[in-house]
Amino acid sequence: MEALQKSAREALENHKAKVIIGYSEGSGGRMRPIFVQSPAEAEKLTWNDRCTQNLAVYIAKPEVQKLGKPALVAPLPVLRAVLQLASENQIKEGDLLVLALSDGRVTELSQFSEMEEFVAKTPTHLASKDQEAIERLEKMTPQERWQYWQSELTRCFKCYACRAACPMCYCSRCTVECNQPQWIPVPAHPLGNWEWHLMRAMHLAGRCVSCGACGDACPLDIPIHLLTMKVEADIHREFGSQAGMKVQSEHALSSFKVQDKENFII
Amino acid sequence: MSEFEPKIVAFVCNWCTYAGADLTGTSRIKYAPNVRIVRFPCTGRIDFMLLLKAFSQGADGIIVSGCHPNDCHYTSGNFHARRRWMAFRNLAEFMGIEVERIQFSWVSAAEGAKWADLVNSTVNRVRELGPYDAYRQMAASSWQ
Amino acid sequence: MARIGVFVCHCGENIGATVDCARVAEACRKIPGVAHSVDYKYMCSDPGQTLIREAIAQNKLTGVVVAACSPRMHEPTFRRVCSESGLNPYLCEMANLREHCSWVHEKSDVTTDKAIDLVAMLVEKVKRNKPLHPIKVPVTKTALVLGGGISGIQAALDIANAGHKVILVERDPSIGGHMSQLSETFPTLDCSQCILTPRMVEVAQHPNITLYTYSELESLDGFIGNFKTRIRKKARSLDEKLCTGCGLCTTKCPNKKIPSEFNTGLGMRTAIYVPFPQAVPNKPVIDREHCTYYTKGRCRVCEKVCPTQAIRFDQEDQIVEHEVGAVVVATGFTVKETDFFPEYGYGKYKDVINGLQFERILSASGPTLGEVKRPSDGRVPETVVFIACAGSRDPAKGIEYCSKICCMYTAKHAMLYKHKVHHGQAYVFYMDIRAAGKMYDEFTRRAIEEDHVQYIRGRVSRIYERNGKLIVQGADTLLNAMPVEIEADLVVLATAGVANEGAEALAQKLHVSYDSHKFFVEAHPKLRPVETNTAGVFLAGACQSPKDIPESVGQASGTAAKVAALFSMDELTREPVVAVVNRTAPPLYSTCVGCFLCQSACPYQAIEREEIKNRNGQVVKTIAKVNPGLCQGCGTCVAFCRSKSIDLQGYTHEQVYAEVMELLS
Amino acid sequence: MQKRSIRRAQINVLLEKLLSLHQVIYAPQKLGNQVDFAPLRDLQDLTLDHIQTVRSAKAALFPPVEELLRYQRAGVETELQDRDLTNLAEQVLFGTRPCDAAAIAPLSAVFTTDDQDAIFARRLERTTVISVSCERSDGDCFCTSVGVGPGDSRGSDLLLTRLQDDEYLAEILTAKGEALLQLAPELFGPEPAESKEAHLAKVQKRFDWEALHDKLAGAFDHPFWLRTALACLGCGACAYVCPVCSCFDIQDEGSQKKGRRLRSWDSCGLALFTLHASGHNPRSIQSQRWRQRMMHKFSYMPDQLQQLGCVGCGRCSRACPADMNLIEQVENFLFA
Amino acid sequence: MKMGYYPGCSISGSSREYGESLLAVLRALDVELAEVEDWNCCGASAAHNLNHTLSLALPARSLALAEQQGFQELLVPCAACFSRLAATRKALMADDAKRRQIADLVELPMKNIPVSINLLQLLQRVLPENLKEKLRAPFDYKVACYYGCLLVRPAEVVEFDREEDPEEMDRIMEKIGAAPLDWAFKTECCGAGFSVPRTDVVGRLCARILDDAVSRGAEAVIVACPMCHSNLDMRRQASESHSGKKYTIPILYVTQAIGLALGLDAKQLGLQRHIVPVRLSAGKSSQILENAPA
Repeated sequence: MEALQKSAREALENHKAKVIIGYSEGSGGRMRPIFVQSPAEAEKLTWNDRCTQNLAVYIAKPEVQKLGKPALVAPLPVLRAVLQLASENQIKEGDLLVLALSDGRVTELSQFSEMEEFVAKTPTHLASKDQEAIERLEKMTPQERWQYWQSELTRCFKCYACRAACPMCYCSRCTVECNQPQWIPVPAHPLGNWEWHLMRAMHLAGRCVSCGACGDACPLDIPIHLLTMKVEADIHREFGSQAGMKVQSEHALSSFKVQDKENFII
Repeated sequence: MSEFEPKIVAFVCNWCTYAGADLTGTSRIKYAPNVRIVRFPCTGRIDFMLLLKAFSQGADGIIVSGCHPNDCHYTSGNFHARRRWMAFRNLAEFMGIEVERIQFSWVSAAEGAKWADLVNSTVNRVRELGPYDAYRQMAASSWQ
Repeated sequence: MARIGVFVCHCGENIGATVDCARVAEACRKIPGVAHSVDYKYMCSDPGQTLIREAIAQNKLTGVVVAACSPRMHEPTFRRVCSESGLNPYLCEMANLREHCSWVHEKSDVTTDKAIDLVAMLVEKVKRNKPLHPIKVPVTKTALVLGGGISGIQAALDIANAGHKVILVERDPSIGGHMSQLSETFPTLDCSQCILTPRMVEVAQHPNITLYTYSELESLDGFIGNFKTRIRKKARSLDEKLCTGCGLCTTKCPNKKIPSEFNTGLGMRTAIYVPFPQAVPNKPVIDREHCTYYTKGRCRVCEKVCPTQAIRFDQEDQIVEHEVGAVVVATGFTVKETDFFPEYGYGKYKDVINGLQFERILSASGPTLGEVKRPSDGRVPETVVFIACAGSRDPAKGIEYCSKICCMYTAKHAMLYKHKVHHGQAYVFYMDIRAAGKMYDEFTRRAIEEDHVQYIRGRVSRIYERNGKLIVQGADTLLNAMPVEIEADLVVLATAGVANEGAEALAQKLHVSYDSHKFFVEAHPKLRPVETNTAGVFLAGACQSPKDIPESVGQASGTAAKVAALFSMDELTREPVVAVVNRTAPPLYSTCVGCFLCQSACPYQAIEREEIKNRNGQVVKTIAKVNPGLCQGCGTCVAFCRSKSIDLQGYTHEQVYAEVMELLS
Repeated sequence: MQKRSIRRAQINVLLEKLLSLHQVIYAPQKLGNQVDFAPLRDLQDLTLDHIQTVRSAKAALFPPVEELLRYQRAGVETELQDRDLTNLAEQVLFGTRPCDAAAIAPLSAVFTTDDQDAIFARRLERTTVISVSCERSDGDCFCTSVGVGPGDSRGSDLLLTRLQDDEYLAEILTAKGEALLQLAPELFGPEPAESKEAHLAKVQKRFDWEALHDKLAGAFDHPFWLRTALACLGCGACAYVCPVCSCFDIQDEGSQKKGRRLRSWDSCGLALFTLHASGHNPRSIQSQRWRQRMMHKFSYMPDQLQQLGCVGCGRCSRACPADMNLIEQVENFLFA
Repeated sequence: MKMGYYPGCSISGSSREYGESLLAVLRALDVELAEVEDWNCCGASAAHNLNHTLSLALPARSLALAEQQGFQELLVPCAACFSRLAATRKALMADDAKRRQIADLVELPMKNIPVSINLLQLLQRVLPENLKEKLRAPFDYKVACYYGCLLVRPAEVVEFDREEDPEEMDRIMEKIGAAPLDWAFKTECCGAGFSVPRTDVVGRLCARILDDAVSRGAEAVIVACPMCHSNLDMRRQASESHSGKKYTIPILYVTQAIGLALGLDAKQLGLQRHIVPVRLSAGKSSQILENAPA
């Protein structure tokens, strides 16, 4: 904690960053993203297991951009999101600084290559509860899975907190907002919810850094993060690529190998 | 009550499967009339959302077909499509969609007979599976 | 409000006998937006076309659906009809009632219902069609010809003689190809070199032809009329301008035991070599793999003896770039080696050779100077067995096709052998004698009847060596599959003609399709035999499938005519089925967020970056932009774009969405 | 108004009776780790041991998706069919907190001022509200700051307040409440001696809403908004859990053959909400949308509808993925 | 995990010496085998001519038993049995419906059918790199390796070695110090099942094989198939009466040759059971190797 505050203070004092985007203790036991602009405020920064928001989501926000060069307090998923955003041309080298967190240590990273090295040596497996949840669903019969997701997704009221919390959902126009044609029904009825969540997962295929922020953001506790995590895990298994590991990487779905598996095609 | 006749929508590429289906016609090979072909330039153009739309509109089965690997008129559209299908199919399966109602295939312009077989086998399989009531009910419940 | 016209064609009985066309027309009349719907016997006939023209004028139609045969057949016809009637041709679509409906289903209400669905679907599409205008692109009037065999030579000469520039690229040190290796040619038995060499010289001297030998295609980008090509000139290790072709170096080179490629390994060459005496250009190359200087670091004899100091050991590969408007692919073929045949000894018997090797044995300039001697011991073979269809037409060997040239050259081989070894006995094992061609059948008859070559209809199951003889075991199917065993001195396998090494990689560089045997695929087997599916890339000769000389030359000239026709225009028009990135009002400018993941999905490198600047000239956004000249309209980017910011003209989101929704509503 | 008592077990009997009359009962139930309103099928599922449900009960009056009309093509004509209001079920909202019940007034004001929304009005007419006073509160509750209280009876037809272990005070507040009593008078006991005040949650007053209202009037261009909305992600979670938020979108669904018009929830927090067809967005950044939310609730609604747009339930604070706590926001604003 | 062992009927009868030598050699090489319990006839030579389903069901039962007994691989030394078992596995693994049908028929579940390997495949794997060091004496003879028709064919089933001119047995012979010959009849037909009904045919075919081997100087023909052995050894008289020549060349199983080189006892290797006497012993050039165990 002190190390984090110290790094943040130094970054501001040495003008390496204008704002530190980090976590602070919020209300009701919740964590709150904060935007530290003066060294004195750095003492509010903290870091614990409850910090589930993916702070990379703020990079694209115009108001935040106006504050100047940010330094992101970055547990692994945030760091991976940064790299994935870079690979999708959303940020450039030098646009931001990262205060990477691991094992209670804080590492200041400014070059993408440093971030790549950092990510490469940190394990990227899913949280065991998510892994178990996916496996439990995989073991179900298709009918049970259908029932499960029907009952979960029917509850959705389409507040789009999942989209808002996801650093990779940075489109200026989401498909759900296209109305010529209206691909996805706008109302939160079963079909509209189903198509929205399926589409969201597909659009994150090969791009999801598996941070779980979408599921945590859901006010109704719908485990939608399992969808994107599952797609991402499948892609990793089938095609070998993983989102948010390298800036110069071929995106899983816009590249291919001639020998890709095709056992489902006759 | 008449026997269930599945509705099948086929999304096919222009250069191989559409032409292959043309050859089926030229060869006068008969197949089940349950299928409706939607023509695309390339399997690479086929949006997975269209598959969902087809199910939501009451399709009981879907065929997606294009050029064999390395035969794509556009060199690699089918390779991209193949990855997209793989991801889509896995996700759909994970969400409990009856993926056996979706048949992915490669049918070349020379495979008129394969096209007929593909349609017939898909129609037969979907006929055995019965109407896709689960999906239809979801769509219908959105209309209450 | 749309005013769509529906025109249902009976195609005589073809559609009319199975589909109730009147009911289709009637049903379509009820579709909202359909202003006119009729059926007619033959829509593609003159009266049928007139019917459409009049309806467009009278009903002020805004779109047309012709429900007839496959659009792959008559779409151009009906689009032209619309165009002549003042309707943009891209406002016309075809519903495929023949190939996809009447021909594949029985006559029934269900079939007619399907026909109605197919038309209704296209009506919904055409309502959303937008007028499109062909794209015009300029033409660079220089042709790139790949391959300096007879096909490439012919194509290059024809194009050059039509007044256009040609760049001819040959992988080997000399042009000439397989034809330069042949002895005599069927059916006239004139000497191959004698008729080829003048053409080779003509190429070298033609003012319109730039010749790159010992060179390979590095890359080809761009599109018809506007290709950019990079050619790798492999290092010859000598200064071609200084070299006079005196040949002193090749005689002095101490490394003389390298199997000669030109002589199919039956003769030897030096490390610095000219592949054959009539080579064009007549300038040697150093084979760095075998040259003592390159392998051991000393020698340099050639450098010492060269009177013009032309040797350049430190020469490096050079990349030259050219802009060309058309590409002729004439990279030829190769034949299977004898080691491909387990039953014939996996290549372990020296006296089992392939046809090309026998050509060299027969050739006056070959390793035996035209005397028929067998490779193992140089004896004149008394009994020679020729096996046709070695590999060809053999699904078990993975080669189902007929290699086409073998029947003729086998007859020639047997005939020439008999001419040279009068007392010798020639046997030919064959499956069928395929001698279709001018004077071809007469030729094979002559071999049988005048030269007494013994033809045995059957296959050879095994060859083994015994006491210096090759025991050829086979069966004569005309004698009730009676086993035949011949003690031969030499066996010549007419091995299958197969695609050249590297054909696959080349096809990928050129973006042309290839079949399962790696032969390049023409745009249409009958109607567009010299074009490929990549506009501006044409095929000549055996790279498409095995061909004999007359056919290769004919196709090469056909290709040249296509290129000349292309070059007769200063600009050409292209189908406007291309992708477009949307533009919206500020402050968004486009819904594209510039992730550029579409860039790697595009097979044509057609997606560029466009910087959007505000009035002060500051870059506010970088978005994707499709180069319509490069885009071929596959739409892979379209399905890939998450924000639906790219659309494909002719297959827009709105169009395909409407088709699907209509189909099931 | 009359006061009676009722025992916990008798409440269940009353609900059973209502269920047997085919009334739909929306009641708090445990769903996973959350407590939320849902149609009650089994009394076992019912829970009253919670501070606040995730969502408010407004969906019972203003559903997330509501069909307004249908159309069908007949020949060349198109037939329109208005929503059939005769088959809307009689429904009971049970277990609403006093703040939820208090929210019905501002919600109604939106739908019934000037023009009557027929569907909303009919739903309201067929709804009976049985609230349960709050015994506990948490740090997110601030009803007392906006003029509501943990035992407030506004908007309820019947208000239950727990006195002893299983004894409740039942305040019969309206004719609908009276009807409930008449449905099963035997279930109710006499008025208890004890008053409810001692049993209500103590909710600290955190701010003065009138001061807030007054300060907002001149605060449209205040730099505060930009600063405090930095963390706002721009989702609609706060609006969708809010008992008062009533913004909606109108969507047509269907083909040229048949279709329908739907009203569905929308939120001023979403960028699309104010996006013009031209591409211009008058609220181009999130702070403007956040300001709109505050302004609408605490300034525009009181001014135009004479209703405060907030009842202090604290749901928005609990639901916000970025922990934009409303009390803190207001306090900071008043301090700024 | 021990390797499964499917002996087949020949090894239990007419070719006992094959089984004996096999077990002796493998024991010497520390390779353990476990016989599949309750195995049955593979149906070779007859079943697939009569009834396709039967021809699959017969081997399938033994394979299913092997699967049930936990084997993942089976050594099938008889080339004919090997061919049937391998072909059955291939057919059933490629066709789910067929597999279900046959499973119903044999009343045993089949999911992951064990892979059958022939003797050459096993030896390729288990002969140690330093085999030469373990030899008591080199088997220093000129040998003609005779593979017969089924050991490496059909190629798509066996997927091992070159189908027309196989080499693995030759390599094994080299390892024990023999000099394998290049000869013409490695995979030529020996007459196989005609051994009994048409000895004249077998005689004619075997004579050709023996002729070629002898004329190239072979001192022994090496086989890995009981049928090949029977025809070349037991039907020697028929061969001789066909060609009018005398052949003294002995026919040895691969395992017998290896056994001799390893210094195993002739009796252990069943050499006494041959019709054509075997008068060979390892180390004829009297190089008994010092490093070898006695």
